[in-house]
Amino acid sequence: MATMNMVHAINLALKEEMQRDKNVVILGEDVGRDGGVFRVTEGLLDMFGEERIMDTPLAESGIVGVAIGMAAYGLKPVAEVQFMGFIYPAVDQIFNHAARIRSRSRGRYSVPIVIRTPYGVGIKSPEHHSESSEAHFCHMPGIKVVVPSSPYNAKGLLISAIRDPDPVIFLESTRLYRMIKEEVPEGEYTVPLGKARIVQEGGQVTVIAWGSMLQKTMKAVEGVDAEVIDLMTLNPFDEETVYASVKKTGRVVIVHEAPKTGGFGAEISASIAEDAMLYLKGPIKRVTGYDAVLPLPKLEDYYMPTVERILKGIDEVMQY
Amino acid sequence: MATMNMVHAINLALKEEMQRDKNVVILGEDVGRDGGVFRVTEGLLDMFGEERIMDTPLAESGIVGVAIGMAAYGLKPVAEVQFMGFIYPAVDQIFNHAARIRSRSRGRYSVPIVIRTPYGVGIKSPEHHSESSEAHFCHMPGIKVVVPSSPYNAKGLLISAIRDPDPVIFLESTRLYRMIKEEVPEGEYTVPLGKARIVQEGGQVTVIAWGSMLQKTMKAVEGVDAEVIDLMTLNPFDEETVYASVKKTGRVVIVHEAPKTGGFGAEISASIAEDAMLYLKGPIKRVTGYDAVLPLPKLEDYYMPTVERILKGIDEVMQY
Amino acid sequence: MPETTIESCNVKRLEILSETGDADESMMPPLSDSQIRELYETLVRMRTFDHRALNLQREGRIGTYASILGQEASQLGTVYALEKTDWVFPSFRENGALIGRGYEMYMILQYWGGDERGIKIPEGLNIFPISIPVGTHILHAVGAAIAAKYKGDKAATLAYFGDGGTSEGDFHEGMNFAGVFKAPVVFICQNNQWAISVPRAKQTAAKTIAQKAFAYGFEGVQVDGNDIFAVYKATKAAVDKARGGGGPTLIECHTYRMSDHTTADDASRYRTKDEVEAWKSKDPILRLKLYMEKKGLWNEEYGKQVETDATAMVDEAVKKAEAVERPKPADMLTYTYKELTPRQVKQMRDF
Amino acid sequence: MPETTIESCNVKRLEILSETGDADESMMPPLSDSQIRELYETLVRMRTFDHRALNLQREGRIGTYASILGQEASQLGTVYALEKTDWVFPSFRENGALIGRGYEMYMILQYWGGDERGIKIPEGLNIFPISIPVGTHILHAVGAAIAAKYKGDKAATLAYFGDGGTSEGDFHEGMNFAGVFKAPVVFICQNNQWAISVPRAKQTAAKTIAQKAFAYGFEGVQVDGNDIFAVYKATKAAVDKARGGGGPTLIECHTYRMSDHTTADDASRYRTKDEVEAWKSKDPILRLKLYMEKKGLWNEEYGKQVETDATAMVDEAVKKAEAVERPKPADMLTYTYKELTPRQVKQMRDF
Ligand SMILES: Cc1ncc(C[n+]2csc(CCOP(=O)(O)OP(=O)(O)O)c2C)c(N)n1
Ligand SMILES: Cc1ncc(C[n+]2csc(CCOP(=O)(O)OP(=O)(O)O)c2C)c(N)n1
Ligand SMILES: [Mg+2]
Ligand SMILES: [Mg+2]
Repeated sequence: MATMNMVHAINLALKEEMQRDKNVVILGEDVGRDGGVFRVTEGLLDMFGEERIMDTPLAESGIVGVAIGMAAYGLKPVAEVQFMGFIYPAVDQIFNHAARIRSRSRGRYSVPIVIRTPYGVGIKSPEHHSESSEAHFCHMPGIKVVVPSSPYNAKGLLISAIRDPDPVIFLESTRLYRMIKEEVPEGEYTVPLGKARIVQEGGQVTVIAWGSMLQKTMKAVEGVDAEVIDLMTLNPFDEETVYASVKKTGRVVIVHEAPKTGGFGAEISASIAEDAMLYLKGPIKRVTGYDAVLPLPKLEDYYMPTVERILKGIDEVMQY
Repeated sequence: MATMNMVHAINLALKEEMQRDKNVVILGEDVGRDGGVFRVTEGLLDMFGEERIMDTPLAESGIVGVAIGMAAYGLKPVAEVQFMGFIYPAVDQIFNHAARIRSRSRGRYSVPIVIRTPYGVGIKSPEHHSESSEAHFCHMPGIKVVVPSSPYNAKGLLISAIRDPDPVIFLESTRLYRMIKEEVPEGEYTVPLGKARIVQEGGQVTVIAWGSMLQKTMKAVEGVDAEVIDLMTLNPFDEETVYASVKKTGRVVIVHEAPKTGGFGAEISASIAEDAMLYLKGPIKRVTGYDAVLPLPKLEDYYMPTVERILKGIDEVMQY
Repeated sequence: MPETTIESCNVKRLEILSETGDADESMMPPLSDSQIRELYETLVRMRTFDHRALNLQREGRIGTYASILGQEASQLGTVYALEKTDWVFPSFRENGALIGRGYEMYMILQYWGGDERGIKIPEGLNIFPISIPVGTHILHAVGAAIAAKYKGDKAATLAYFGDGGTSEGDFHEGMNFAGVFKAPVVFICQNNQWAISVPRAKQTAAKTIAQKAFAYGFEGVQVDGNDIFAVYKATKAAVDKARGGGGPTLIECHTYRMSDHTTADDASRYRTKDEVEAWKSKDPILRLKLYMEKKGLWNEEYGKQVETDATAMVDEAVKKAEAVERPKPADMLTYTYKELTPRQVKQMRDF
Repeated sequence: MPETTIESCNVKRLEILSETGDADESMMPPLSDSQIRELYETLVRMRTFDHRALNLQREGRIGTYASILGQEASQLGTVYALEKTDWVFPSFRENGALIGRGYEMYMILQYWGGDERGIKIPEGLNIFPISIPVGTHILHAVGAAIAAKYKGDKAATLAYFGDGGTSEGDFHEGMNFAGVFKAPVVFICQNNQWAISVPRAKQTAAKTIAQKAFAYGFEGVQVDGNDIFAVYKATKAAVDKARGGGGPTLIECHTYRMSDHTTADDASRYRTKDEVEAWKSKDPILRLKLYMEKKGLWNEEYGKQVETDATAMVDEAVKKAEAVERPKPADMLTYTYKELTPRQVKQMRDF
């Protein structure tokens, strides 16, 4: 078992799945010779050739739309959108087609694609390179949304996503890409979609996070009797695990990078307020990005939830 | 004062604003000679000519992107997207540009556009003609979202939206277009953005709705001591009015057409669970569309919240 | 060499069958008499279906419907050139192409009646579900073509769209991907001169739609879309080229939408009667009939029989469509995903 | 007439100044000696700036930066043809165009240093903020052009984008709107042969970018983008035409990205040294220098002085950029809307 970072774990998942199933193909901007701007697809062109690792023209709607056609024909395309800030031109294809073709054709066709895209603050790049817009995709029935927070889970979740019969948005935190190293087995294992992970058990407060925010959350809960849930799949999210924890602790803090208003934290909070309200001791707190256009690098660290802000959120709910 | 339906009220608002300010122009598919597929822009071409009522090529990103450029140059474009199901190609322009140009240029440029689009179930048309995707636009800082529920408010809100210095998404329920007639004054009046309206005062339960769902909500609350709030502006929404009502009633039902998961009901619920939790007597209930691809006309009436489902939701929260 | 010409392009238009029913025999595609009869009979069936669908809508028995009147030759001429292995990616106005491809008419009515089971395409019929958002499915046809090539299948894909559809970004991205990947796809633009109320000249300043292919490095051709021989011939050449590895082609079928945009539209608001009248003499079925008459392939009796048969088939389809039981409300939740989510399971309990 | 040619197009390429510094005098635009000197001095300043920015990035003093090395003539030749009333819509690689347009160098550094106040364009300077999402701002240039026309202003707008940018749907929609509305806009494609690691030939199967204009019914021309006279002449003609009501033009500046895509990129992964070497002799500044030398407008001393002056100006800009105080965290919330929302007011309390 080797120790590796998330970039390598994702690369390994892609490589193994391509070896296993020749219907798996990759397409996107710079995924070939360049190996992707984050090197996630490095080495794959040499192993699998241009027919399976397709450098495409610079057109996100095109990439996703073409992937949909390939999938309907029987392939399993893994499309890369270079940054989440550039996924919007593909929203029409994702919402109006990828999400619906199974339903529209009453099961005759399906769209088993994976759309991988780096997200979140992390690389000190210009505007649009730091977005976290997961919530939009969670509000589209027919789409699954997955966000790993560590190399081990990244590999296992990506394999599940590739094998999943439905379209999956797979978000990779640029900040985590090379931050954490972890033991990652070679060869096949999967982490199931739709299941959350209890990273730390605790009794006083439930802290829910995903992807890039998990590390900061873990730092914030040091010395706190907190149960930390890594959601991993946002849509459909693991209500059962969340409610069970709320039942135990009675207090909830939700942490995400995206702006507060309409973020996915709202859905989790509202679900709890609807289905698990009676277990609650006090308000549900969301610690999130601000309702602002994401600033350029000089201010981006102030935009993201900090360990201090998470801790403050925990303190607030602990007052009840 | 004349009695008119929402189509006429909106038409009147457009006409009066265009007369008042020659920087107001209209662009979109079939808005000219045809007067729009719902006749909302009927007669305007003859009054204002082709330079101000522009039939465009069939391209939504183009319509919004061009409107942004016009706005930055000093005009006040009112763009029409023919149906909300076709707004997705324009999401990139809305999220990555309309929402950000003021911030990006630190106030040097702004984008005072209005994007009008018919939404919701209502006209027995094929797929994509019945979407309610307001929640996406509420999760984009820089964008305002307005949804009138009656002719009077439609006119007053649209005038406010046109004069607003920021980009506004203005949603018009196709089901309401010709359903309700109401007294609507000729001439200038505005209904302010960001303010909700208490349609009915009550003490036992707060029911929050907007646009197409208001009528059904009003039917459902007949004989119930319910306070009904018509949100009118979803982003930024009127927290103050909502919280004041929750304080009074302690019970909340939120009604919307869009799918439940990640709908804007989640944000309202989560805001209450965060800021007004202590007033609550029981769970917050959302009565919404299902987490499903919107069905074709044969099933669409089952998709939308019905009066019965709203009533059931009220009954549920009244148990606490 | 201060200013030099570095590339050039000529846009061609193909016509074989004149309005009077005379064909340029040197250009005629190899079609047997029975094939020509089959074409005629299918065209009549398509028109009969279309007429009936409009009536059903008026009677409130189906929902909004998009007529194909005037475009029958563009639709049949294109699908008729296909092999069984080829694929059709239709927009909302391809009822004729569907019929020509062997799709059950009753299912088309079921779809326009508001029941998605009407586009559950039977296995073995290579058709993609109707796409409503204009231009978007062009990319799917390109993707499927790339997949077919990757799998080594001898198959071409056909993407249908209108003149309005050429303005969408997805048209551009699809054409460009097709050129770059030399995808075995044929783009069929039914330029029917109108996109709802917007005339062709306001849709694009290009003189022809065909010339747009030049921007993507492959061939575009305009055909008289009311001339079924020209449509067939151009399509056959294009799909053969595609399957043979020659890459994509754009075919502009120059035709006319004789009816309103859909039953929700009133074309008299924005176009003149004269314009519509002028196209009547170019009718694609009339033209084929005159040709066949000259060839001794058509007489009154045959003509009547063809119409009677078509009516009977359409009657049958209407009956069948109306006998289908209503979908169950819970059906709306199935097929969102392969399996219901836990939340959907709860939502199902409402029904 | 079975198959007829109904439209045709020739794509031209314009070159005036050769690699050896010889100009075709019959084609020369009317530029005075002092204008030519101004061009040269600005080019050198642009290159000096670019070089310094790369160093600043390496030292961690600014963030990711996109070099303009090799593209200076395409950038200066285009803005130099503008009137003050005209508008520039830049992408991320127009640092040179900004400098040529009179934008403060220190603000450009401030922007790449991660501070949006660096693109708060001063009143009176008709420049739009840098657009990062490829191709998207093309539509804004078209919209502004339509607005200018509506207002009766004598102004043209210039949209800058790369070869990669031509693949986006927004390029297509922008070009098409421009054609239909005869908008006074000039599209400047800096075809620098690469879009990050994707070579031009994989971006589109069209032989030239210029020919894409034909799809929209207006003129496209290729110019040698390293030839500042050709770039200037073509742009001048196009903006004059635009302002005169003649509609849009697409200009393909055929050039080369001599550097990595950005400081985050390593071009040696995907292209050969030989290819880069081959372009060195085509350098736009070298070429102008040779020309000026032959004309007696350049000697060693002058050359040195120009470099010294450029360095001093860039030094000054760096100093000024680094003296700007950091933005305040709360700044991120202002300018989201004209006025803070109630929720933002609460969020402001965090700072
Ligand atoms: C993306 C999108 N925008 C708008 C519409 C509404 N709409 C339906 S058909 C149509 C016009 C289509 O014109 P054209 O492409 O020429 O096809 P035709 O109707 O003439 O067959 C419009 C605007 C749509 N279906 N999809
Ligand atoms: C919509 C969008 N997709 C992807 C990117 C990432 N990206 C930045 S520059 C670039 C390549 C641009 O190539 P080209 O248009 O030729 O311009 P050049 O960099 O050569 O100047 C890419 C893919 C982006 N900025 N925007
Ligand atoms: Mg048409
Ligand atoms: Mg380039």
